[in-house]
Amino acid sequence: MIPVFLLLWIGSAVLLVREKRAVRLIIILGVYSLISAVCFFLLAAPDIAMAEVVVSAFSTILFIVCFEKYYSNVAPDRKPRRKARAGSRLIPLAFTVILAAAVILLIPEQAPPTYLKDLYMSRFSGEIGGENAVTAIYLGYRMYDTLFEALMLLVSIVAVVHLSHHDDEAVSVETPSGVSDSNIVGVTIRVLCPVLLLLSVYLVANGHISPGGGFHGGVVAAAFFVCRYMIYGITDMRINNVLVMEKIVYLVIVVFSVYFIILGAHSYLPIPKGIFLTVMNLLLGIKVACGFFIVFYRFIAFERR
Amino acid sequence: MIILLTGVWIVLRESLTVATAVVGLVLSVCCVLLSRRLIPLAKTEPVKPLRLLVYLFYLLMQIYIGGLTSIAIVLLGSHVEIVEIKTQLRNRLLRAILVNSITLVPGSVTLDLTEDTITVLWLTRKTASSEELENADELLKGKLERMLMKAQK
Amino acid sequence: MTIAGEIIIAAGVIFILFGVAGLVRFKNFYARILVTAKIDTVGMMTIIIGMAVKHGLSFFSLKVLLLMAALLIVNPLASHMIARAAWSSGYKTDAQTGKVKDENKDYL
Amino acid sequence: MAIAQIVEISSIIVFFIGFYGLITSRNIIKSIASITIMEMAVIVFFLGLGFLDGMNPPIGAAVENAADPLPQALVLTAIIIGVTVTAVNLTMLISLTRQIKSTDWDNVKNTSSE
Repeated sequence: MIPVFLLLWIGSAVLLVREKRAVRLIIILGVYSLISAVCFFLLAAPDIAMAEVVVSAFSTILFIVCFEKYYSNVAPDRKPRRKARAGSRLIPLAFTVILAAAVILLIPEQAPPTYLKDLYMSRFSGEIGGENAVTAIYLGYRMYDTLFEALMLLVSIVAVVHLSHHDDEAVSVETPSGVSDSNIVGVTIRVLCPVLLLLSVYLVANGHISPGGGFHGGVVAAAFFVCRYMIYGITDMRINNVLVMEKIVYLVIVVFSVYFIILGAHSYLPIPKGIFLTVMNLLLGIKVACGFFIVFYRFIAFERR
Repeated sequence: MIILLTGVWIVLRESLTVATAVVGLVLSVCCVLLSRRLIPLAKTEPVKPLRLLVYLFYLLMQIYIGGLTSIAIVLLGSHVEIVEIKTQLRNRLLRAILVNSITLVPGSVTLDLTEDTITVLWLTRKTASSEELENADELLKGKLERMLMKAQK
Repeated sequence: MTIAGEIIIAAGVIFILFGVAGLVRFKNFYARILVTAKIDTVGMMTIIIGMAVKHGLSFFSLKVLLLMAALLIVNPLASHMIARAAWSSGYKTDAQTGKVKDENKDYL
Repeated sequence: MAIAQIVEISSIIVFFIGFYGLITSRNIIKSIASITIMEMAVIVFFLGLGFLDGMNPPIGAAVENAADPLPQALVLTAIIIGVTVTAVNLTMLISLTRQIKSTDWDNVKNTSSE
């Protein structure tokens, strides 16, 4: 079963590289991420598959918005592109093939040692609690890289906010790209939104039991705001308090994790271990949700300078 | 709406204990309140839920019939028409359901819904004779709308 | 129980096969969206019902049916919006203009 | 040719397909897309290490023959960061197209040289 999807995966990658037009490129990228999510699932990693599905949906939205924004700027000059000589395709191709062959030869033949895996698998539910080993690891044993990953998220959000200029007054009333809101869409999305919220709470709440966790819940909550945008456009989105909130949540994450993990609070605090995991997941979820909402908002409200 | 959401929560948690039910109830209540606050839903007239269930099963049957017909359309070839049809439904929720079910029933995709006219993209046999256009709305949404009318309180 | 489920899933796959055939056969955008939207929904639904039947009455099949309900709500909404966007942005069908308008070619 | 080898080789192939796309892409969006391809390829490579057929996910303490949770935890953060990096790239692309009115790498070179 796995080789079939891997072939499909390679095929979609080749298709994407050969595609010339930006419109189709974005669609094929969506297909590619979907197939790679299925491959993750087949490689026994449901957590990663779910994160990949949610995230690829989001990045496809960003691509489409970017295409719409820049397409209106780009004067379709379509100046005749110089005919690429046949040779100019071969040299890079040959170069990559040689590189690929070199790397493939370097794959270690024997399987990597698994003592670390057994170590983790045996001890994780005892020490960190919860059944989901993956969450236990990235929230318990490897708390450092989660901290810095959240910091990385914060920094890239700041970068997006900095790079995309827009003046607030100009963004007063802009319904989504001219498709007037036939109330069918409005009503259906209003019916759908609570379910979306419930799903994100479910993902965050038992991230330590079933696959799921802070990240997934956060991105689904961001999808809730995307739906809201579909109905209302950008009329009344106040973004600055979301920015501030994200910073505060990050601070709380740092304090909370430091207090718990480094000071080894497990030993003398009576609260059960699961609580720590859930709270951490919740904080991460809120942070990721704010982060993606800001990115989406900046993308939509990207005004001409 | 809230009962539905608690049902969803129980199915998600895969454990039918009282605790999950209570937690589900609390969570769905605050979910609905939050989404109401963020996306205020215009007041919609009450709807008889039982009638909707019957409508749901009828819709499923209709979809399957439609699925088979559109396979025929795929094989035979088709002619695309844009048709306006009238509707008497007033309740916003029911109109949305009607429009969605028209889109679901193969052979037609709704394009627009103004006060009372629905513009529908309609796939017909090779030649769409004029009389066929007249009774288009009968064909498209006849029974569906009648059932929905009953569902209106 | 499982054999019945398998048969239903096979039927669903055949449905989707027809959908793809329809997609390939029609060049006109509107005909394509009509056919694919329908057959995909019907095909996916059959597969989901097949899976539910295969697993009998358990939380798994309940979850799968939940998925089907979501599909029933979202799929028509998506095809509706796509068709509506095309229609409102002036994409003429070949019935009206005989051939797809050239400025649309630039998009696709 | 254990299943792990197949997964690793195919992920390396896809990595270099993305690499090729990055080199030869004239359209900026295509290079951003090929970066995403390379990320996914690396992630599949990570998951492919030490993967035996019929492994089931590491959920639940007592699951036997569990897949290795360590790379999965590592990779989970990588995906989220991948998207945010793409978002930053796209923002830069939009600001770029404001100046040079085209999404072609060649035009970018001309303007900078003036």
